[in-house]
Amino acid sequence: MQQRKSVTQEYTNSVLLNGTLETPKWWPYLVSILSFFVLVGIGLFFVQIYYGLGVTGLSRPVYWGLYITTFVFWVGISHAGIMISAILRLTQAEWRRPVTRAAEILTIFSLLTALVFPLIHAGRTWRIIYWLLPFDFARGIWPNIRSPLFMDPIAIGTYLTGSTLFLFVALIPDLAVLRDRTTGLRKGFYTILAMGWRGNPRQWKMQVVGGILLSALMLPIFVSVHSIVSWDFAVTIGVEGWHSTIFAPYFVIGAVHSGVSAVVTMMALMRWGWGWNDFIRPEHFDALARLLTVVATAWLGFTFLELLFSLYGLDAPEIALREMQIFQYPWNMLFLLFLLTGFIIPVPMWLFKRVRTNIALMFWSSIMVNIGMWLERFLIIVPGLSRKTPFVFTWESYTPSWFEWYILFWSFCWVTLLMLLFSKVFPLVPLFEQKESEVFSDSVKIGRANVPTIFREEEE
Amino acid sequence: MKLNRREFLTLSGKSAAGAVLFAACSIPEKELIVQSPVDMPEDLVRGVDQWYATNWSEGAPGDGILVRVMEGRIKKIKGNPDHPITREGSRTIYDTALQVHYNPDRLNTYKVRRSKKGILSNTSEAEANKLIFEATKKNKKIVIVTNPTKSTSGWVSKKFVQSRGGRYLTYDPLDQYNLYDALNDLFGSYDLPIIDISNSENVLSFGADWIGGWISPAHYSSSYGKLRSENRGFFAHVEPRHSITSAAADTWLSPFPGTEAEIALSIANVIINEKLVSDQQISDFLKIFPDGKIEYGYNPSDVEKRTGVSADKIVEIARKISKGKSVVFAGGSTSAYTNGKYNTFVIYALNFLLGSVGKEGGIILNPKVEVDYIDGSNKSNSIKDWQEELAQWRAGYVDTVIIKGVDLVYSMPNSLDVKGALANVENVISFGTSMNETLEASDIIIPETTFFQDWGAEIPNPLPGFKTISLQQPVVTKNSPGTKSTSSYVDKIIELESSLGSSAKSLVKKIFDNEFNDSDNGGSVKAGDKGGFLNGVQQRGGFWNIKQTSDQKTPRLKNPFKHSIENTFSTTNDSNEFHLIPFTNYLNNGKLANIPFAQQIPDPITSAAWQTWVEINSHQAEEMGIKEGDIIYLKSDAGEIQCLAYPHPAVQPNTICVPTGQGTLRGGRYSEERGSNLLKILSDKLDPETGSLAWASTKVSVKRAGGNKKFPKFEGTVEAFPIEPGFPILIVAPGETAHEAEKKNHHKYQEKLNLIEKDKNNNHNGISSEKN
Amino acid sequence: MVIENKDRNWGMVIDTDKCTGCNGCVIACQVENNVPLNDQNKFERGRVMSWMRVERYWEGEFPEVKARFIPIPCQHCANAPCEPVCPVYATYHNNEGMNIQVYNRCVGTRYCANGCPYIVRFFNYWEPIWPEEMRNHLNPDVTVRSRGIMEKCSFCIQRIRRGARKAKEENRELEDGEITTACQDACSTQAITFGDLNDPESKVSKLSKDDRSYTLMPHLNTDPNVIYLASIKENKEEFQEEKANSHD
Amino acid sequence: MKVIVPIIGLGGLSTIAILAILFAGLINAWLGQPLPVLGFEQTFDQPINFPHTKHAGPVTEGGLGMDCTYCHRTVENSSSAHVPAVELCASCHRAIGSENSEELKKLRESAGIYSENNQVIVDPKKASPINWKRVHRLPDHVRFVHSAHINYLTNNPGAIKNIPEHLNIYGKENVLSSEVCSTCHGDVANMEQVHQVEPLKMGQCVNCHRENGGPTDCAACHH
Repeated sequence: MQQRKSVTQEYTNSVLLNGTLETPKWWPYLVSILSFFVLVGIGLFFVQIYYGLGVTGLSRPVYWGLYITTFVFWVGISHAGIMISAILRLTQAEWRRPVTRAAEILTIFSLLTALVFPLIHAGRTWRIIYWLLPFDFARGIWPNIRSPLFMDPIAIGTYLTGSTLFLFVALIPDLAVLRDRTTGLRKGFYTILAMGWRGNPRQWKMQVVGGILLSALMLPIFVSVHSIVSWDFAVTIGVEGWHSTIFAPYFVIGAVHSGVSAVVTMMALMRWGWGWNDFIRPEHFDALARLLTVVATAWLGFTFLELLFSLYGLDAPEIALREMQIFQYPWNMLFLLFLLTGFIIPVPMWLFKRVRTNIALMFWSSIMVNIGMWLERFLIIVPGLSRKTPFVFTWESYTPSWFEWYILFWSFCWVTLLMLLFSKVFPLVPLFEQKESEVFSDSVKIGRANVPTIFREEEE
Repeated sequence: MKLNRREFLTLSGKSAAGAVLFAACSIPEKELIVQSPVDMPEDLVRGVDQWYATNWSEGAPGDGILVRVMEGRIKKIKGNPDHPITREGSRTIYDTALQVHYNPDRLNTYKVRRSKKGILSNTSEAEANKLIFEATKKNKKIVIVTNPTKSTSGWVSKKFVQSRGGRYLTYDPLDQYNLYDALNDLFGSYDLPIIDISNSENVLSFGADWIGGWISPAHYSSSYGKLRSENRGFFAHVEPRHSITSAAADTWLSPFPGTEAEIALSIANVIINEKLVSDQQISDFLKIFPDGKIEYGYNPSDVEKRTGVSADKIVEIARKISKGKSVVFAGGSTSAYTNGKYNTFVIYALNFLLGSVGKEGGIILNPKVEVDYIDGSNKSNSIKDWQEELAQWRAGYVDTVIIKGVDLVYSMPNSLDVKGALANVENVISFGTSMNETLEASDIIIPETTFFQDWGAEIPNPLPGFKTISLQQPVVTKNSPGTKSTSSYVDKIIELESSLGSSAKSLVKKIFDNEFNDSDNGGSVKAGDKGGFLNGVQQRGGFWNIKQTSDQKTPRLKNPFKHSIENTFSTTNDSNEFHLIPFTNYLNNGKLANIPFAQQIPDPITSAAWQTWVEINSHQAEEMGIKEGDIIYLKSDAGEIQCLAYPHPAVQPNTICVPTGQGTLRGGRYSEERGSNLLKILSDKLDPETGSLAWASTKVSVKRAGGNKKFPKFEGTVEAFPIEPGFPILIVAPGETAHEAEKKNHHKYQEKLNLIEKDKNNNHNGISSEKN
Repeated sequence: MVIENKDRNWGMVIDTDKCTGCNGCVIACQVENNVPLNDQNKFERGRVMSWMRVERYWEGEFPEVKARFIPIPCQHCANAPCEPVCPVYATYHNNEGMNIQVYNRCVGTRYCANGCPYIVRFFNYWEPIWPEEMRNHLNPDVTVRSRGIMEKCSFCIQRIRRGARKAKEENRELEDGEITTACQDACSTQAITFGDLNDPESKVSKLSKDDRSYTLMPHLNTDPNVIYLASIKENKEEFQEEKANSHD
Repeated sequence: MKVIVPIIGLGGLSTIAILAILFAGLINAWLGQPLPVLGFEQTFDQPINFPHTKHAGPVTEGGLGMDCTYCHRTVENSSSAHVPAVELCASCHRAIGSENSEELKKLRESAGIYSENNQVIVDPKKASPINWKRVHRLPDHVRFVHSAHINYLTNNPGAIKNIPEHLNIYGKENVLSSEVCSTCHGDVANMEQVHQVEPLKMGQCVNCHRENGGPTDCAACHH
């Protein structure tokens, strides 16, 4: 079913390692520009620490704003890795092969970024040890395990550890390839990381089994991470629009929606940046878009369910909040934009194969989804806070300051920079998976056409 | 490192504060410097607080306050529950005095202007003293100007000008001149009577924001608390502005400005026609009026047309106040129209109709208190006096003017041109704790001590019905942290004229020594000797004798009015003309404008702070296209200012209310370039009877300047919705429990919510009837 | 020991019928508890900090209009929604019925502020600015909070500690009414009463059983220790009419 | 080779992990008991080298055996112990003590005492305070009250720690206020230069409160 040009192993090696063993012309420029932006962002963070959170646009009662929105957004993006890698690996979806590595590192880097945001958000970042580390010998006070904010770092930390292991296991064969093609210090580095990979059948078996086991282990974590993030909101009885029981699955499906879209964006960039046209092919976009269509529709269902649940109670403040969120300026504009970009524009587009296989269109539609998904989080967090209780002396609206916008921009720069640096050290597309699929593939003559096929040994 | 005592105190202050400031981190930014002081004053024990009883003569005259002193610094102020004026009451601005004392912009150097056109420059105390001594020699013509006060400083001022053959004047912006005058006609005394609200059953007040800021808010607001206890008394308030007094009233009537007397007469009319009170009282009342009757045309329905107040309400109030102990009084804007005195007179006269003069729960006349070494006047000089006085200054007939406690340049209307007058006076000597416009226009500036550092005694105004002397004593030393080289006004004047005594402390001592000699039974302090007596007075914050009450039995009842007087407004010849009702808020007519604590207390009604705003009716604002925060120009015949609009529902159409106090040009970081000075655009209309400024008789035109600023207010900006009707302020009817009221509200609320359900029910009638 | 073993339950009763909205409590609280100055920027940005706030509500249309006031301090809920969400236990309930905020523990996640339905928690967006001179009037009994932490009404815990210590040193029980909060001291009309709700004889527990008593947002089941007494509608006749209407 | 490479890899990783844990432990230990670095010096050269040994030391060892509360007067009824005023020192040292002692000269200078024509004159105007350096310091978010602690310890001598040898308070029901200071301050009477002997960190406070049934409510000290 998948049309492809047959490629030799040598060709695979030479092309897919072009980012690692050679340096693309644009790479140094882009990395330096991004480094500059990232350093400015870090500097601004210290400015914020020095002066206090007054530099943001937050007020009373809108205590959470862009930072938490972005935190949830990046946790959402992180669901890409597991969705693509683990689920597709377990279901043996063949088209996953070039996608997995990118998805996994996107998971890791977006998680790293997400973890930074609560620190940026906290009023006293330097006291974070009270929060993140459950050790306190001097005072005899432990963190509050009832608090979802305490569960957050634990869930994300577990997810991060698991994802890193998962990535590492999948990297080992490729590291051996690199080890054999480098010299000097670099060789030493790859030698240590490759852990003596020789490619013998026992090692292959262990690698495959390890990968599958980790995939299976990661699935519950994948569900729990965003559920816990959703509890950050769901447990607060004081905020209308937050305390919904449907939040956990709603957040998870939303995360998958945004994560898979982010993978599409990244694949398009990889194809354009490194010229891996033979490996990242339109049919992969096609497959991802089909998956997205399903996920997006499920997500839309949850969106309406959430609305429905909140309105069903006929709770006046809740109704008033929804009224504001959907009909009042400027929230109505944001809500419209959110629906348009999150579903109404991209999903009908994906119904057409010509769109699905058009990489530019897929790129833009996936970006659109992520704008929508970011807005979704924003629309959950901010209107609820600005219209929280019936006290008239407390209601303030919220306009993010340029400071917060920059930190948001910084996070994108930071993730991109990490990816580019990663690409210089490790291959972004798994070589061994590519070769494996090459080995499995053949063409079967059906009628007059030669149809490419995958042969796989039956499981015993 | 050698330190003298003063530097030590400053230093230890720094270190303590430094350590306090970095509190949130476990490592203090600076090591606490442990000083071992040279000697050990008793109030310098660390961690032990002392409460001293004293009195804030300028900010809250007459109120007894308690000051908490810790480590030689002032920490907190509260009302003195022992003091007969304050009782359990308090004034919102008490705590702002801390920042009068610890103001970063406080004056601490003598300044002098060497030639009339020169600039002010710092100088030494010795040089300044020499110059002052020169300027106040025996042959000089001297005028002293202070805020209205009846205290030792008033006595000193008066005696000093007497010794030099000069004059002593007082000035107060938004004064109550007409009130004193009218009361003098009625009761034969310039001493204000006290209104016994706490024992009253029905209270009707006109114009005076007596809970917020009129004359003695600490006393009256505590009385309000008692009025609202057990036998909840009825309270109606008539004022064009919705002040907190209006908000507290059971019935608020908003008349057209200047028509308050008509409402009072209409109420009288109802009472007389329906014969609700005894004939004796009616004839007492009618005696006041020419021909023994009030003019015709005061039946409520006629009055409704002229005043905008509903006739039903007038009748209702008339019936209510004619039963039980009632009191009627007026002040504030009511007595500040061109017919202000007439208004005030007529309204107070109602008390004769109700028979509540000199009775519990009515108006209680105060005794005339004559105390040696305490003098002065609570009644400020009228604008007419001032016009004459300033003419003298301008003509150069005055050599030296000494100004204390009042910012003349800031607070006098444009028409008087004080600045020009001051320029023609050879020596202008000003006392002040921080810079202001008058000090800026002076030749010699003397940094003044605050009341925390000085001795004094004062007679409260009004007295609580018996003789009372409030004591002011130093609670921190002259050179305590936060102040440098300041001098007390009284001491300085005594320095210039040694025949007055030796120091403020000696004067106060003499006052209370005399009291000890005369003290009979009923005095608040009992002691065996003078020393013990003064100690007792210092502990209690004053001396009072509940037996020394007024012996005045027959009121004077002098009526200067032959016929009713109408208010006349200034005009701007503009179609968009509004009545302007100025009011005093926490800034105390600009006196506290450089106090951040005072600036940032949200105004109760608008919740605005830090700005000059215009309260305008929300419907009218909508018609005119004015939104909250719009910059608007107010233009009167005397000038123009810029303010921010705040539309709210409780303003009478065609009336705007603007607070005073902002727009002080000098005064430091907290007040400069902030808001506008309303006092400057007040028209120079006078009450022809008394010659006092009719400060509520100005009309202004309102024009949008274009442009909108974020309105600095505490209130939220997002539109509110209620969870339930009656939330969060539950209102119950007398006798109803909160639970019942909640249930009732809930019922209403459900009805509202079930609207959707009801629509459904209308379509399926069968189901709905079953449900119900 | 500073605290007596006796379990107290500090509570406050606020009579909205007596409240005039004069803001005396607001400023008294600010001075007592070293609450930072609110400059104009804080008003414009909606970041005003006042542990006690007086809310004003409009009722009706001109001329039958009325401003009603209600002072709102921290409600010290027995079942406080702010407590379980704090990741570091910077806010918790103590055995005196108070909701405590520990400044040195707080990391500033502002989660508690989201949890609080009464919005009585305040965040220090900036380092508080106290000019050198004004530091002199800071209350040494109360920590001056730095930027980045939450703060709120503490029921003037420093006064409770001071009073309890004094009673202990004098070897006697704390008397009812001996400890007053700053807002209570500043209230001219005696609308605020403070005391031990566990002591059936105390003034505050008697008032809390008044017919007019209610708590804010009972539907959230927060069980506040601040109890309000309802305002009284003056017009009896009107009320009776309404009552008659509501029963059909 | 097959075996060595993974061993090196894993070994490196675990070494890093162990080092990280050790480092974290070190940080925690430092926070728990600050070492005398970074401004945590536990003793200082005072402006006047005041010998506690001479004043408060037991008579048997050549001291005067003065009671702590003679100078630290407010310790029993105030939150702070109070450093004595110069006038208190001067009240004795106007006459007592060698005329040539360097330290006493400094003291007399501070107190405004000088001799003129063989007459001792005290001039308060020339007096100036002494800037002692603080040795025992608590962070400012802690409200430590001396009086309450003295009160408890004098009635419960069992809770006193670091009891100096020369004090015989075992088995007593009530002790003097000056006999309980050692719990936090050590045996000051035998220190040539006063130094901090206890960490005085929160852990110590909390432990002691737990042992003695003191309040462990955060708001007991932090408000």
